[in-house]
Amino acid sequence: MSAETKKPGVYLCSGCGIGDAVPMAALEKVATREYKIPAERCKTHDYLCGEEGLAMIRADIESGEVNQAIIAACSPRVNVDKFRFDGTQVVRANLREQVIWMTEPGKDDTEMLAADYLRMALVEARKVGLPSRYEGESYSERILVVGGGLSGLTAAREAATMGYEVLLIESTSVLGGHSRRWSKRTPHLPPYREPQPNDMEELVAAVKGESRIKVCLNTRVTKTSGAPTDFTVELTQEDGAVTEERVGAIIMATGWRPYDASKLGHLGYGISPDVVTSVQFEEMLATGAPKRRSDGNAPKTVAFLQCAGSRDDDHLPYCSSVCCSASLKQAIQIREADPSTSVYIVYEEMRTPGVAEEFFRAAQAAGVIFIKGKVKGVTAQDGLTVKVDDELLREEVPLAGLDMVVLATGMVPNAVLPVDDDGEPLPECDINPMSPIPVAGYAGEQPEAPTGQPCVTYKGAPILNLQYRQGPHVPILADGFSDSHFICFPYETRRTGIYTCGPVRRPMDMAESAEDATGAALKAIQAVRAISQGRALHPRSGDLSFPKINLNACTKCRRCTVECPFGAIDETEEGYPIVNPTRCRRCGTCMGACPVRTISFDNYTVDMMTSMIKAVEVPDEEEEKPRVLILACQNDAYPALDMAGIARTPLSPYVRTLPVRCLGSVSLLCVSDALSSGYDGVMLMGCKSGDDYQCHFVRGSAMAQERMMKVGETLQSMMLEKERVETFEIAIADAKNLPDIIGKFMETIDSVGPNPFKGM
Amino acid sequence: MSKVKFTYYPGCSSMESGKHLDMSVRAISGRLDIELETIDDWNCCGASVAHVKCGPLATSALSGRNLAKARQQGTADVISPCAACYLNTHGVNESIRDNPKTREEINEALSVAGLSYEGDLHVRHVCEVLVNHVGNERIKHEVTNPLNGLKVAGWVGCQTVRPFAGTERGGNFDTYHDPKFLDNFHEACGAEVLPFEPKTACCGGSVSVYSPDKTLGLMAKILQAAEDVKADVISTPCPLCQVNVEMYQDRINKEFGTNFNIPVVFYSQIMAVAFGMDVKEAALDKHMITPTKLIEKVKK
Amino acid sequence: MTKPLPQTAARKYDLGFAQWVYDNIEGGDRISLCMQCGMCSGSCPIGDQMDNGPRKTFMMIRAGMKEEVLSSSTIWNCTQCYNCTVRCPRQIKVTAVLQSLASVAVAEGYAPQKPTLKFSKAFWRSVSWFGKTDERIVTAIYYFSYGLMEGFRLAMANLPIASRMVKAGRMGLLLPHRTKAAGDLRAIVAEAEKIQNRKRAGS
Amino acid sequence: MSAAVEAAETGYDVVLLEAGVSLGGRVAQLNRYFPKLCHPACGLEINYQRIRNNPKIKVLTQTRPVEVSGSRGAYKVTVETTPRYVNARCTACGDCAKAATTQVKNAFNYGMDTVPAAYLPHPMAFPMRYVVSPEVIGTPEAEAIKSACKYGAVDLDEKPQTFDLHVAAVIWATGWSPYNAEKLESYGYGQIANVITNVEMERLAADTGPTQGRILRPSDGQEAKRVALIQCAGSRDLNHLPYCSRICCLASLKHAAYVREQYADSQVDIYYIDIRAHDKLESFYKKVKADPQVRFVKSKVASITEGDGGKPVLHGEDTLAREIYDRDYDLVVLAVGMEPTGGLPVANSMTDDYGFVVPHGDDGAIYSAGVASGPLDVSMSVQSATAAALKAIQAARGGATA
Repeated sequence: MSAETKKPGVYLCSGCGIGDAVPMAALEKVATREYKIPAERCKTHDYLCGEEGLAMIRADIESGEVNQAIIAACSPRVNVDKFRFDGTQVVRANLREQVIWMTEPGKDDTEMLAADYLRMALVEARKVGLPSRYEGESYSERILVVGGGLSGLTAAREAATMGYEVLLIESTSVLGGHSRRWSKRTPHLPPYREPQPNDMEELVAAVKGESRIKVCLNTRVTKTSGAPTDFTVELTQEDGAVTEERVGAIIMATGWRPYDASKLGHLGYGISPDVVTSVQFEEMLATGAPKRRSDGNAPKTVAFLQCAGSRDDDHLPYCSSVCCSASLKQAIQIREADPSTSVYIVYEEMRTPGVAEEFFRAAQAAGVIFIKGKVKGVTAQDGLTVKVDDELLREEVPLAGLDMVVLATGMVPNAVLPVDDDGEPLPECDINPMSPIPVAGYAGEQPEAPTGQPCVTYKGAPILNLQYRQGPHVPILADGFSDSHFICFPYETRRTGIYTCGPVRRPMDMAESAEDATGAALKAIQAVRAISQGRALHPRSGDLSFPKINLNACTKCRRCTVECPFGAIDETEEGYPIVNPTRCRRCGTCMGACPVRTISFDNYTVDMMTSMIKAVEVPDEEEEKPRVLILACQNDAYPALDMAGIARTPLSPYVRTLPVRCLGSVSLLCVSDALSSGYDGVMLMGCKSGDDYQCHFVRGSAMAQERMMKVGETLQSMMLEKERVETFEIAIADAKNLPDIIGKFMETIDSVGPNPFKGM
Repeated sequence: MSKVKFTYYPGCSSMESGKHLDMSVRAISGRLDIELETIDDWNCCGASVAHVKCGPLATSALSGRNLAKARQQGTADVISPCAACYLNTHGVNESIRDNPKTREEINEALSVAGLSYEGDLHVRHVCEVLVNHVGNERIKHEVTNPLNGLKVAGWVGCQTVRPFAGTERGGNFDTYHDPKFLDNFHEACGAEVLPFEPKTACCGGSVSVYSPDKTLGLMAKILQAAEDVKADVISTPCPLCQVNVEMYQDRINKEFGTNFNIPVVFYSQIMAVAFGMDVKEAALDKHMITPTKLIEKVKK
Repeated sequence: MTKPLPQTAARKYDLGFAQWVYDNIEGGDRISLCMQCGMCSGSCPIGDQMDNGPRKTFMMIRAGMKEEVLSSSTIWNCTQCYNCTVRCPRQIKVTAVLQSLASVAVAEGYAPQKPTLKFSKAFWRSVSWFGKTDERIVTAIYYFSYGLMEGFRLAMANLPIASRMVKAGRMGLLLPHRTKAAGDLRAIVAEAEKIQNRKRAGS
Repeated sequence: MSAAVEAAETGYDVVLLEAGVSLGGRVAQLNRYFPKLCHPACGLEINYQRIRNNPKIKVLTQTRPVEVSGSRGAYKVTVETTPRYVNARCTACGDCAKAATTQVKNAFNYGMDTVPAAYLPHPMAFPMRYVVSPEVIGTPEAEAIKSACKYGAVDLDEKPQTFDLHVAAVIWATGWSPYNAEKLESYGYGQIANVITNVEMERLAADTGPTQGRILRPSDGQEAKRVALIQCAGSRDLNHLPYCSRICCLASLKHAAYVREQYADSQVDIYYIDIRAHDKLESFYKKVKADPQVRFVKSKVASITEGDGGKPVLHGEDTLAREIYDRDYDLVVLAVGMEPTGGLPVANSMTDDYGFVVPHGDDGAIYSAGVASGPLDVSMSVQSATAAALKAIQAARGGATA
């Protein structure tokens, strides 16, 4: 829709007290006089969201008089459904929450604020385009599942049940992974008390019998190129044969491996063949009654040592979650097989969360003895002896005469392929889980920072070997797991169309892995469906716009390719950026990064933003009415401002807020344009950055902060004070703090004085 | 309401230290249409320490004999006003009923006296009967002498409610920590019910009898709480609680430098007075610390 | 059948004692469920006067510490308030367990000169003579069980109480009340003890 | 909400029933999440937007199912609505609230403060629509509220309605309620003012809560600097909730952080049986533990009494020190567990002994998600919701059962 064919209609709502606080006639004049909207297409209604008001708008649209509706009423966050007119572009001006609910009614300043928001909307309407969807050549809806363990098999079966073709890759010669070797599984069905039969054989059979699933054994993915709905994966078989397959989405279910027991010498591994890991013990249980490796006799006294390698700064800093239940299961099994066997579990914290508590009680009832304490050592004297500091008896006791010791070793995620040589690249964890918690202060001396490995890193080759500018690995977060960083969105991934599930994401048991895999299958299906319709995935679900680069103006600075948090932009051999629109999540970080504004979306451009900024009328210096621009993240800071309005929190009428997709999409030009057009200051409000970042586009606010560090030079060249531009981390819950934050900034602006560019 | 017969097990304390409980319970029961038929030639239930010397079976045999005698008199529910007696008798009754081995062994012992018992009686505490069978409305109905202005600290103690009050087999008549039945009784009698935090605090039970040094502090706390709320009387359903806290007050005063002189009475005595009975009927002359304020309320 | 109490174990965490307790003690079957939360010991009105308290006692049982358990003060100081029993999150009959352990301790000769035991013996004298507990006799026997002089001292200490009780009409000076068939009762109890001993011995 | 948006974004029509007045559930009442200490409002906003922008989701608040019949692919769900007394004409202008004179308990803040009888459930409420409290219906005040509305949105004659929905599959995502702390008699909740629950602590720490986010003693508004957090208040207890509620340990670690963030000289004691900081959440435990002003006491508190100055006094046994303690605090927070929402029209065969909905072993299309299915944290709940969404759309598609 070009500017010529646009027929904007302006609809002003005087309801909810807007008409009482602001002269509507003055607003109408802004539209009709300043922006030349024909008077018959500028209407005021006292209940615009009511049936009558909506009917009025609909009538204009149906008559063909209007094809773009500018609604100057409440916040764009509300009444979305009511102001939705199919095929008609809607632009909103927030006169309620962010004008009349936070400023004094009837004042000139209030009127000016309302008028400016209307101007911004009018300019937005003029500049905004109707996004046309990205059209690929063809879309593959086939789903690649990497890993043939419980998680992978479940994901494959669930996706196939939905009618999708699945390609299942397993690096070994059998399906079923670790789980298939379990003699029994921990209970996940009521009454949660007994070890349950292992139903892996059925799952394997179901997958084998499913015609939509193609299984490749002894196969690894050696290269992944392309983008969602059009990935090309290179598969290499054990014998070296290489094939290529096309898939639409990828589920990485590569599972876990037990922690290397040879590092657990302090727990006696290696001193006797009768000190075994829980995985080894499980294999014994699966093939019959456990036997001592030393003499083939059935053990009469067995001790399980929990947290063998887990929760240990020298080994795995995290809790492997499943080991407590796994040991309970094994202990119950031995007691059941031979009630005269003495079984001990030495633990520090018994972690049987949820209904697994029932299983803990079952093990206790079965006569397993629980000893809380730290293991001080394991020796091969008097049979085997475990020395424990029994914290509940408060004495050190030797647990002597043991026939077997089982080390409950932890889970190591297969987020990388373990390799022997040191030549492989070392992936870095993105998140330091030990970043400190905010504390008001200490009564005494400040303690040392908590110990612990800030980041676990594993040497290893990439699993998918992504041919992305951002590197071959699926990003690895805290503790070496390929997890989501978001509590609310466990499938929020940094590589669009690629989902991890099962223990590669977080230590989890069989039941949870199956559930997780089912969820991942849904996300993969969702991805191929949405992408083949040109729609964006979470969090801007449904967005049709995508970045377009005018290569004629490109300087090959590579900022867009480097900064794209999703690895959506690759480079040509000549160094030009190539956008993979189906990898893109539409945050606009590339647009914000580009120094020469060659990147734009149909409905979101630097030009649109700067034009909206400049649409604001900046009063002369003499009027002593400063203007501050707030660039507010659409998801947190902008709603926070709304919340302040809903709570009727008074805020300065001198601020003008422009919502942005993400602070990462803010070009430095927005800031310099604002200052050169007379704004006295610019506040950039984004989400929390750092290890506990909350930006759903990963580094949006961090990028903004970095860029604003550099804005100093620009300001200097403009002879402006650096205090005029500041970034803030604002959450929705900060609504209450906004008066204080904005008030302080206004004071700073007062103290540095008016912008000398005013009126120039 | 027509009269309902119960087989009554008074327990040993009714003979001496807890006479006034027995007397007042008998007095009020008549007015509440409860007929008490005492177990003929009853014996001790084993109380709280018997098992230590002779073990569980011999102890159980004591109650076994009582129950066997009671059963000979009919199928009426067996009730006891004494918490310890109730606990023992109830417990033994249940194990005879539910545990075939115990039933067999006890009957083997009983057979030497030509007795037998199969566990088909129901053993109840008098308070539970007052709550579930009689009800507060009925109690209120009998009040002819409302005890307006009498400040009562209701002290339930332990065994009247624990461990059975909150269970189906205990009649589900109240809770363990903050039961309401005793306050409700007092309220029905027109007395002023005081908030009393140690409502279910322990007086030391039988430990107080043989090692009071360990438990005087417990009793002192209970007395202090009663003094803090300015109680005219402490009222309890438990004979051991009553005797301990009444009898040790002098010694507590000596050890803790306090000056307690707080009468401890039974709820049944309060009811008796509220029902218009005299000092003798309410057995108010049986106290080491005279409950003056309660006696003042007696209808002249 | 019940097994005799096992010999003291040579090493910690020998399960012989624990298993015996689980099988032979009233409420013992749930001891293995103890999760060492401390609710019982914390709920005890005289918990601060117990050497181990019930919670640690349960751990000691599981650690096979027979000697220490049966000679501890914990099992003798239970006031039977049942707070622990009704609050135990694992529904262990704590009170019953402590009582039963005390009788085991007596039977096994671990309980010399314990006040509870003396009291219990005095109690049994009264019961077997008269069929009822006569508080005067129980008290007297109990006090004199400490020896003649000590008995006098203890009795004198309580003399004011006794005289006030007499005055209050709650302690008679006459002969004790008697269960008429006290002989029957003695026979029943004797028979029960016989059965008990048979059980203890038989395996 | 998660199950609904995931199914709808995969292209299926969803009816989302909510018994309360706003979407968002317990999460909307949380101040922050562990371990990131981020605000749930952020994810809530995203999900609200996903729903607003997706015409495939039909939201019905104050609506609960009373009967489910039929079979996989063809269920009839009979639902009942309760009146809000405010219809869709509401603009959320707030004039009705100004006309209300009665104050009613604020359910959003667990009754710790009050709101006018015409109120917005909370600032982020979805739908953004006022509610008239049933307490004032039939009074002149209600009429005044009605006439204050310029948009004819107040409808005092609204009646409960019953109607049927026809669906292919049902997902129970009915969540939980905090265990009734009054049942923990010896803890004195409801009698000792300064003994509160963990869910109340969330509101106390929240800016939109009764104290505007300051952690103050309910009895006198003094700063609560000595704070005890009591774990397993009801959970892991055969007399109450036999299962472990999973989230309470971590929520209490978070509460310790709330207190420590506000007061430099604060002391927080956490009374616990086992600290269940499972998987990667271990690091959160480590970080809180490193603060010398947060102490961990392995003890299930036996009882709480009220000491001088309204200070709650904890009694119990420190099991590692083998020590009986009586310690007083400014504020005690009971980490009460999660109890599944009861009264659902679900066959007994589909629930476990505790009331969690655990369908298994049949070929129906009834599923459960989140805490309705077991004690889960937020992340696991969303994970289970996503899985349930797939199972449900498989039924809608007419796919195989399994």
